[in-house]
Amino acid sequence: MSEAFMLAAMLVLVSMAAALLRAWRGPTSVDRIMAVQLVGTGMVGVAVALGAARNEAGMLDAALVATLLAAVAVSAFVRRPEGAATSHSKPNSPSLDR
Amino acid sequence: MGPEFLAVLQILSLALLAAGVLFYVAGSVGLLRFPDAPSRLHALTKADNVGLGLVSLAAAIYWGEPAIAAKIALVWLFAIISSGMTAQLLARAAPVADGSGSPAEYERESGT
Amino acid sequence: MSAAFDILLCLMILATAGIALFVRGAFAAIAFFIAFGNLLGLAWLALGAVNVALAEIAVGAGVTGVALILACSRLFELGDNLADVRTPLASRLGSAALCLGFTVMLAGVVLTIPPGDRLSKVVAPLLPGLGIENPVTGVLLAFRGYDTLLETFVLLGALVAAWSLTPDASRRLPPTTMVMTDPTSRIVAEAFTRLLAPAALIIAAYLVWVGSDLPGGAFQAGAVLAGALVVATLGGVVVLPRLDSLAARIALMVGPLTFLAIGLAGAALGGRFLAYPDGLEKTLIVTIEYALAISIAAGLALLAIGPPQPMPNNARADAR
Amino acid sequence: MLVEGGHVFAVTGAVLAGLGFYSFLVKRHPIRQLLAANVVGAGVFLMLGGLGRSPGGADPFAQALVITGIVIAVALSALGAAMVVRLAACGDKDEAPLGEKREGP
Repeated sequence: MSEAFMLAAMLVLVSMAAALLRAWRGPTSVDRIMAVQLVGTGMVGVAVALGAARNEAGMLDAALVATLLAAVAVSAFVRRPEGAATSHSKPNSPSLDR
Repeated sequence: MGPEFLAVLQILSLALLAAGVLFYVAGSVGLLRFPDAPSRLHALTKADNVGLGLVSLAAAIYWGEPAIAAKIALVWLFAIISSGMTAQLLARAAPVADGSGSPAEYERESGT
Repeated sequence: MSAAFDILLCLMILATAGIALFVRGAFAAIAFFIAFGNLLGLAWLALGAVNVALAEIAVGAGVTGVALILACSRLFELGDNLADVRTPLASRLGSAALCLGFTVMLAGVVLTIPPGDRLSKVVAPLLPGLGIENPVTGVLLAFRGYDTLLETFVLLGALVAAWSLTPDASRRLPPTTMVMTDPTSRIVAEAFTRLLAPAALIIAAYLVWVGSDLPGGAFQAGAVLAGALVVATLGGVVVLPRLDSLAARIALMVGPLTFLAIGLAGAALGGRFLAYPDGLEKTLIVTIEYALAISIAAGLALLAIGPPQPMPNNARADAR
Repeated sequence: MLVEGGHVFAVTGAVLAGLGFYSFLVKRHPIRQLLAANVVGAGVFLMLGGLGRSPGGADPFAQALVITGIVIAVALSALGAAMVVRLAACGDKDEAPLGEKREGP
């Protein structure tokens, strides 16, 4: 049974790797931050599965903290469009997405 | 609790785990294959949280302790709440980053 | 199965680190760095070090990520395109050879060391007298009390140094420039903060409390609180205090000062700095941890948000 | 045997340190150098953690050291980020690093 949870954790890891492919390809920074978000959710799933496989309830605390802080990076990120939308309107303006 | 009941619980837990992993994979495939940011966001927030919920449920059944089940429920609850927030924020940020208009214009177009 | 998991995890860690370091766009690099932090947290879980995993997830991925994203967006607003200058081929080859040699040497040395926690055999007999079941908390606050005390001062010192970078003109401004600009996003963030803040408070108190017996502790709790504070600030719910605010200074100092006071009291009573009197160890350590959590939360949040900035938009508006 | 003892993580840490150093030498933008320094730090922590692993769990000494290290790393990264921003704010106007007498573009 614990092997099954270990296998599940590995499969979720593989799906996280697929999400990282999206973070690599972009094309926009929103896509990248979404992929990071998916890695975060995947990490919580892996932590829960790993905790079950090893019978360690302490790992649930890590999962709890991870879900609590999942939104922090996103809220820092969405503050950005102000600068992107107003201060540089030239077509070849510097962009964070390059 | 008889041994049959425990066996049923175990099978249930395994089935939930498999379904959860399937949803995770579906979420990743959606993120990779969908054409634009809003539809990718939809794959991310829906499929992934269902996947987490199913994996969590499987783990809670496997552990079989109420206190741990409560903590796992809390994990899922927070995951849903924060993904609800991030989905809204990212959906509003997406058109801006695409260069296809400001959030206000996007709102008018989609009629929300 | 466990070994396969470890290897897969390590490969993913190396891949994300490689991309974070060498991808062209600066924002993509930061996105991968945050993912790298999350995977590192998993690695610590796989190593059985839940304490470190908590710290890495909360501090490493959360707070560092925010600081870097905000720094990037400020640089962008200042007109820095974040592009990288290519170094000449010769120096790149030289660096590659140097680093390859370094890596091979390091890996070789690492492989000759047999793993195992020989130190914990030394520590274990000493711990029962402390009343603290979590060996990491015991080590942090009992055996390495000096280190932990100095570390809290390092955090404080970093904050003072960051504040000293504030231009004189904006020294008296509260750092309000960081609020989200889109009004609807702000409403969403506000609503979320009202749910997050109480939860973060409870989780932080729980982490400190459980830290004496199970994984958790002041740093992890402080980082959780700091994360909630950052979201609240960005959503405009909490206005960060001015640099000369008394409340901020009290919050920043309460932890180190409590630690110092208890340490000095130990010197007065027990004859040695940071010696906890018999029977009171657990009470004192938990007191120190709660006070430290408050200071760490305030320090990390202020560091992540950064010192008040003269925004280029404001500067332009003033000039016109 | 190699895998059981956490050597995988220790070797990963060594490679991370090497990668980070290379990036630090090659990349010129200060934000990228901050990232590189963080990756080197993470590699060192991972070496400590990997070598401290045993069947009963991880070495509490190594864990305590790494937690201290993580907190100091984040403090210095945030300070570094603040310094980079300040440098950029001063750099593109040819002015003294005091923001008071700044003029519009």
